[in-house]
Amino acid sequence: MDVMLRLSGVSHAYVGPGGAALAVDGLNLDVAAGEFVSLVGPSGCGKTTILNLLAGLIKPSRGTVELAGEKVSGPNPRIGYMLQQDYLFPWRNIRDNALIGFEIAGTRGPEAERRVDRLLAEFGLAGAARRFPHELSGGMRQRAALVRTLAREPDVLLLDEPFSALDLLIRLQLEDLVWETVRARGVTAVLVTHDLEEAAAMSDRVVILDASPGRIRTVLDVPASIRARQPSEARWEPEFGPLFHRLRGMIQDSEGGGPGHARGAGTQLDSRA
Amino acid sequence: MDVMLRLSGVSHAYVGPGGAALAVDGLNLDVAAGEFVSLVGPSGCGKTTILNLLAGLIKPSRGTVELAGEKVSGPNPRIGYMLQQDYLFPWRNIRDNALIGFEIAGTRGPEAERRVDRLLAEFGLAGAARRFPHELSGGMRQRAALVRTLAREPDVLLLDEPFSALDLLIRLQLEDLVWETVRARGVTAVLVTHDLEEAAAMSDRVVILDASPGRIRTVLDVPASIRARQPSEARWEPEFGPLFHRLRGMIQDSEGGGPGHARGAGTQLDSRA
Amino acid sequence: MPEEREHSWIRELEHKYRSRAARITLLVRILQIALFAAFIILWETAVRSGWIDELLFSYPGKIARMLGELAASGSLLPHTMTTVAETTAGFVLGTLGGTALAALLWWFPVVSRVLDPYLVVLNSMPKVALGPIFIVGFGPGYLSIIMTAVSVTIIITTLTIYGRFREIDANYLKVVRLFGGTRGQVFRLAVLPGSLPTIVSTLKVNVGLSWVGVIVGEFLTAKSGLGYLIIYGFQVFNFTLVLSSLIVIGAVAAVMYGLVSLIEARLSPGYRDR
Amino acid sequence: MPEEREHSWIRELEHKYRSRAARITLLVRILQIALFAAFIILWETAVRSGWIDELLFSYPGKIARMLGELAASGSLLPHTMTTVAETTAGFVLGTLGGTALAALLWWFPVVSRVLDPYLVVLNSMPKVALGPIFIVGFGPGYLSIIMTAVSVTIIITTLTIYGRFREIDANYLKVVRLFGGTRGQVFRLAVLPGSLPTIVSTLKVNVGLSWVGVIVGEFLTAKSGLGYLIIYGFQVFNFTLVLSSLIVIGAVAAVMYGLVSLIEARLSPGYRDR
Amino acid sequence: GGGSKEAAKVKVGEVTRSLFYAPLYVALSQGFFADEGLQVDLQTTAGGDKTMTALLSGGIDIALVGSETSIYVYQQGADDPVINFAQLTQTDGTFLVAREKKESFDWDDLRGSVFLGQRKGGMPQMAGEFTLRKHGIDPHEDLELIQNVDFANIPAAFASGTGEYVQLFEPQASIFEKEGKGYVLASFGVESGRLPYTVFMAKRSYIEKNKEIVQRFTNAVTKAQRWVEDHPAGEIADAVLEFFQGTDRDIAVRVIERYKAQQSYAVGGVIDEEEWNNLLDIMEQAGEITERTPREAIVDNTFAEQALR
Ligand SMILES: Nc1ncnc2c1ncn2[C@@H]1O[C@H](COP(=O)(O)OP(=O)(O)OP(=O)(O)O)[C@@H](O)[C@H]1O
Ligand SMILES: Nc1ncnc2c1ncn2[C@@H]1O[C@H](COP(=O)(O)OP(=O)(O)OP(=O)(O)O)[C@@H](O)[C@H]1O
Ligand SMILES: [Mg+2]
Ligand SMILES: [Mg+2]
Repeated sequence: MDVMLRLSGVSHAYVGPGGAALAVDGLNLDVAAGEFVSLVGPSGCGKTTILNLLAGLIKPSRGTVELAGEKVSGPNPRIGYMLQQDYLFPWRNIRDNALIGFEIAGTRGPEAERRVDRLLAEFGLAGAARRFPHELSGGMRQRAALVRTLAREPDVLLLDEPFSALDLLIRLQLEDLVWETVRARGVTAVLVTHDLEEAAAMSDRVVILDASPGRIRTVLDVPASIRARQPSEARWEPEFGPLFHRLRGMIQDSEGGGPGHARGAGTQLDSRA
Repeated sequence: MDVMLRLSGVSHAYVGPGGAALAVDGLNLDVAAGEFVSLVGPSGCGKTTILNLLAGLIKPSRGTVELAGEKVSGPNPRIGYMLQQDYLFPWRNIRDNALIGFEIAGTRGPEAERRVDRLLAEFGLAGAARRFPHELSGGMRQRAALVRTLAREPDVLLLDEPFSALDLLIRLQLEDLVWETVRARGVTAVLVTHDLEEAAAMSDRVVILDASPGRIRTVLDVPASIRARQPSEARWEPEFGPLFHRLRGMIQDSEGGGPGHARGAGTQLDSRA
Repeated sequence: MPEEREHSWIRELEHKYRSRAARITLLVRILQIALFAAFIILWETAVRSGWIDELLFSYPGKIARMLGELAASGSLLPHTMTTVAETTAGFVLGTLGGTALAALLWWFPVVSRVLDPYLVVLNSMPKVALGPIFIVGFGPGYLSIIMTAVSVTIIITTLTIYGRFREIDANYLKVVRLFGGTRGQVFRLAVLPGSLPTIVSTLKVNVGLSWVGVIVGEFLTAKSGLGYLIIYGFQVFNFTLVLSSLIVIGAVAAVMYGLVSLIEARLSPGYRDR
Repeated sequence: MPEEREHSWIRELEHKYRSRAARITLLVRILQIALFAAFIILWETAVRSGWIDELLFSYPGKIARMLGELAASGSLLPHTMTTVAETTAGFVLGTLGGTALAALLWWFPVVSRVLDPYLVVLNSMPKVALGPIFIVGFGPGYLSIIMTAVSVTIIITTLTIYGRFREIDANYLKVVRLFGGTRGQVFRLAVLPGSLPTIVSTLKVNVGLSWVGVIVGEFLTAKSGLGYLIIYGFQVFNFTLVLSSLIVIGAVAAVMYGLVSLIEARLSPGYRDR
Repeated sequence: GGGSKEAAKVKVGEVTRSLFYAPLYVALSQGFFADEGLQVDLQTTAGGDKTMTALLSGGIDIALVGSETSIYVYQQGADDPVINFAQLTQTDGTFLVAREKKESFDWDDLRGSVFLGQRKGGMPQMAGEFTLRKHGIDPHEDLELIQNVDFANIPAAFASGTGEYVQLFEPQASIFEKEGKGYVLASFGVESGRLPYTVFMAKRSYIEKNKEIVQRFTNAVTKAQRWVEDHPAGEIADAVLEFFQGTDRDIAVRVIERYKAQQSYAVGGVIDEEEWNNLLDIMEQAGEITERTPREAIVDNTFAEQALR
């Protein structure tokens, strides 16, 4: 098994005028080439931080991050990162947005444009190429952001709650699309999500993180029967129900909550909403 | 059965410089006193519009909206409406935010303050009364908004995706809290949500709307065994799994999607994301 | 059948909406004209019945005649063109200069912290009192006038645009960095285009400020221009001339403002609907 | 055991961060002072070596002496106080008036549409040229000066604050309306407090503009004040006096700006962290 | 006259545009500068300070401005002092205007009145106070003297009801009279006597380098002064009206008439000792100077004398 991503003893603390906040604590994680891993855990447990570390956007306070055996020291076009929202530039049309990676590398040209056009068509965006982001639906924009990320043909795809702002149906469609794309290209993927169903349906392994500071609580392997199927179909597998219930049980336990504890939530801060 | 809310032949079209957009079309719906109804449907199908009509914020283009037999002609403190986000005033502390209903009515006084303090305590916010919204977690803020809405003791509670921005766990806790409050006070509730699990777990009836313009597609009655239990517990009922799957099946059918249709989503606009 | 009935009431709604909107627009135009007419009539009456001094306030008829004469004699246009050219130069330079300065501050955060108090003090300097410095630096001529206008606009432009630069959502910068973009590319691809609406809207403010700056500049030193006409009008105690010039200034400034609004509306549509 | 090790490296990080921040702050202060010193030295040298004309630029030593003399003779303080009082009055009135006007526009959207072109034209009127109107309307005295300052600030304040009023998230207004709130309550409970940060930040801009307005006003008519000193300095061609007055203006304006920043920082904490 | 063929360019800054400087515009309109082979580029730099600044910084070659400015400059120790070489006007140009018509006027009538004067530090104010003192009136004790209004706004202040008496330039005084809003009682120009009021000046270095040009310039000015001396006000008005857009011809004639009558327009640019001392007296009394600048230091009459020959 080739290891594509490796986090060894990674800790990270954010330092600011108010002091230091430990976001990730002594994390060890290997992701094999072509593997699809999901990260789930309560808000503020360090999921985005882990993606940022993998992408080389921030340097770990301690430990090392490796990409295919080499230390990650900064952003690298081999890694594609899709942020929680689409962050398409509103002043560029979809095609120009998708081409930005080439523009930055200085390699925008007929070849790059042909590749982007092909991808846009593949993602059902051929007709929207000249339109501006605000003219598109949320689902189309997420797809455009995906095209932008995939256009430079990354080996690794990092996805930070890519579907959380979307409608149920669009969500199911995009899950299938991403899953297929990742499989077809043999891309290694790390998905952060709050939706346990999504995590279970899409990935080979689900990593459950403890409440902050981020430590791995458990890792759950997804049965082969579910892994073999598209996410939207996986949900109809007989094994899916039990898997999902096991996952939720683990989360509710790990977070000290569970039925009947509702009134105690006042002490639990949620940095997101 | 006392009818608390009645929509008779309600249609609504938004008119603007660009023309008219039909948001709700010939809707008939009765909600009994003390009943808990959920509205689900694809984005843009008119769910928020229906709540706005019920709250008297907008007048229907055609048809009538009745509250306990009387025609609704404007906002009415008997109806409490919780918006999709908390919309607490950032410049007021939690207590002053919760008291705003009394301030507007000109009835803020020791009695109102005592009542609000009691509610805050009941919702686990006693310690946060003097704090400002930005100092609180998302879950605490949603609870504060709930206190603000409940303080004036409305007979009807309208909830527009109240938990969609929250973490899974906090969400489960708040679902229980709202459910218990509604039951305990005999309040009539209408909940809009994208989360089918939530709809199934919380309500007595689930109303499934067609894609826009909003028309009722189906109404699903929730079995008594599930209705009798707190949402977080309801999910563990044996009947819950089948109910949930039926619901999802209906949605996927009604929206013309379903497994394998992923690539067709390009034509479906999503006005939200 | 129901489809058709439905369409008919929606059309009716649309029709009602349109005619209401048209009625309001008409009302607004009528009120605008009425306000203007009332002002003119009040002015004329006030002077004629001696409530206010004709010497100081002139009156609309006289001003119209003066404007007619000036136009006929062919001297109105050159004066106006001079001032318009100076104002345009001043406000383009002020906006470009302010943007460039803002870019500098964004690029070097330490520089921005160092310069902060200086900018504040410069901003509250009455530029009128710096007249001699402009004359020394740029000679008694167009350059001084344009520089006065630039001095009035540049600092406030810098502060506004720099503020906007810093407000750009960090995630847009992240997108560029993720593709290995340099700091220059981050600025060029994300920060600058993301601030374009703000830059254009400071243009709007700067149109007004540049007019003030140019007129003040023409008070310092000028051979022609509307500011020159004003100061000359004061000199020869011809307030009709002063007021006529002010009216031309108002009209031309409104036109320039309208042009900037047009530019704003022409911005890539993605900008507007955010 | 691991807990303690963990704490030690985090503390180290914190320490590193703090000392780095302190180093940068120190650097900024040093650069600010160095810049100031360099400016003073360059100025002094330029005059002494005859690169620039002493008559026109004076030099720091002479200005310091002049300020010392003015202070010793007890005339600096009254002049400064006069101007500060006028500026304060002008900027408080300008801000309040602008807010009131903005409220009017918000309340009556038709009025806002009707007045829009008039506001634009008024905004680009050079207020200096309106001197006679102020003198006729408010007499040759403090009132004229204060009104000049108000005229400089009020329109831009109105436009900015009205813009903000309209930007308040409609859902906040909905909250008030849902409780049966009237339009007045919507304004008082949601629109006005929601715009307070904008109002305070226009205060910041208005401090600068009011200084300009008051100085211009003192140019029109004044018996005392820093603007008066400047004009007098020009009359007797004493640029040392002019520059001394400008320096006092800069210093006092910076202090006032600091005070407004303090008010801004004192705002209910909920405002800032949005 | 005559001179060489190539037109030398001269940049001139005037402190304001006024009928008080009629000879300058005559020289321009009648082509006297052109006759001397000069191409004069005239620029209004409003205010003595701006005009002097433009001169000192080399923005203009020759300034037309009050002599007092050159004294201020000299007293502050200029290396390259500004030299007065030709005077254009030789009296103050302001008038005493009353709100009410008077059959007879005595300066003592001013006692106890409200007097709207010119702004402190300028020549009109100094000449005004000098005149009052000459008539035994202490300007700061015996009447209420308002000195806080800007030059351009004094008419507005008076017209809106400030003051019983006002000190006004032309054409304001004549316009007030014509409109029946004020009545000219006396001339401060007559009362304060001869003095170098508005003078052409240049930096010493410029004069040394351009003696020829300065001479020709003075020749043209002198020619214009003679022309003004010899022609009736009406013709002068016609000659200069092109510089006074929008000014009523009647008013212009009246103003020129008045200035001519009181000999405000100098004939010949020579500044004599008596005039100089009068200026110094006035400034000294006003407290604006503490030492008397000798005439030789900043006046050079050689060009004016040559021109008269
Ligand atoms: N730039 C930053 N500066 C300081 N602290 C930060 C920063 N980013 C994140 N944190 C803190 O680090 C912790 C982990 O944050 P992170 O964003 O990685 O969580 P997350 O799991 O992605 O949460 P969410 O589910 O809400 O996105 C949180 O406590 C957060 O407050
Ligand atoms: N103020 C408005 N003006 C014009 N059209 C509107 C307005 N509000 C909503 N609409 C349109 O009416 C339709 C229904 O909108 P509504 O907000 O009720 O949908 P929704 O079901 O609540 O959607 P979501 O799930 O995204 O909140 C949509 O097509 C929307 O674009
Ligand atoms: Mg995150
Ligand atoms: Mg909605």
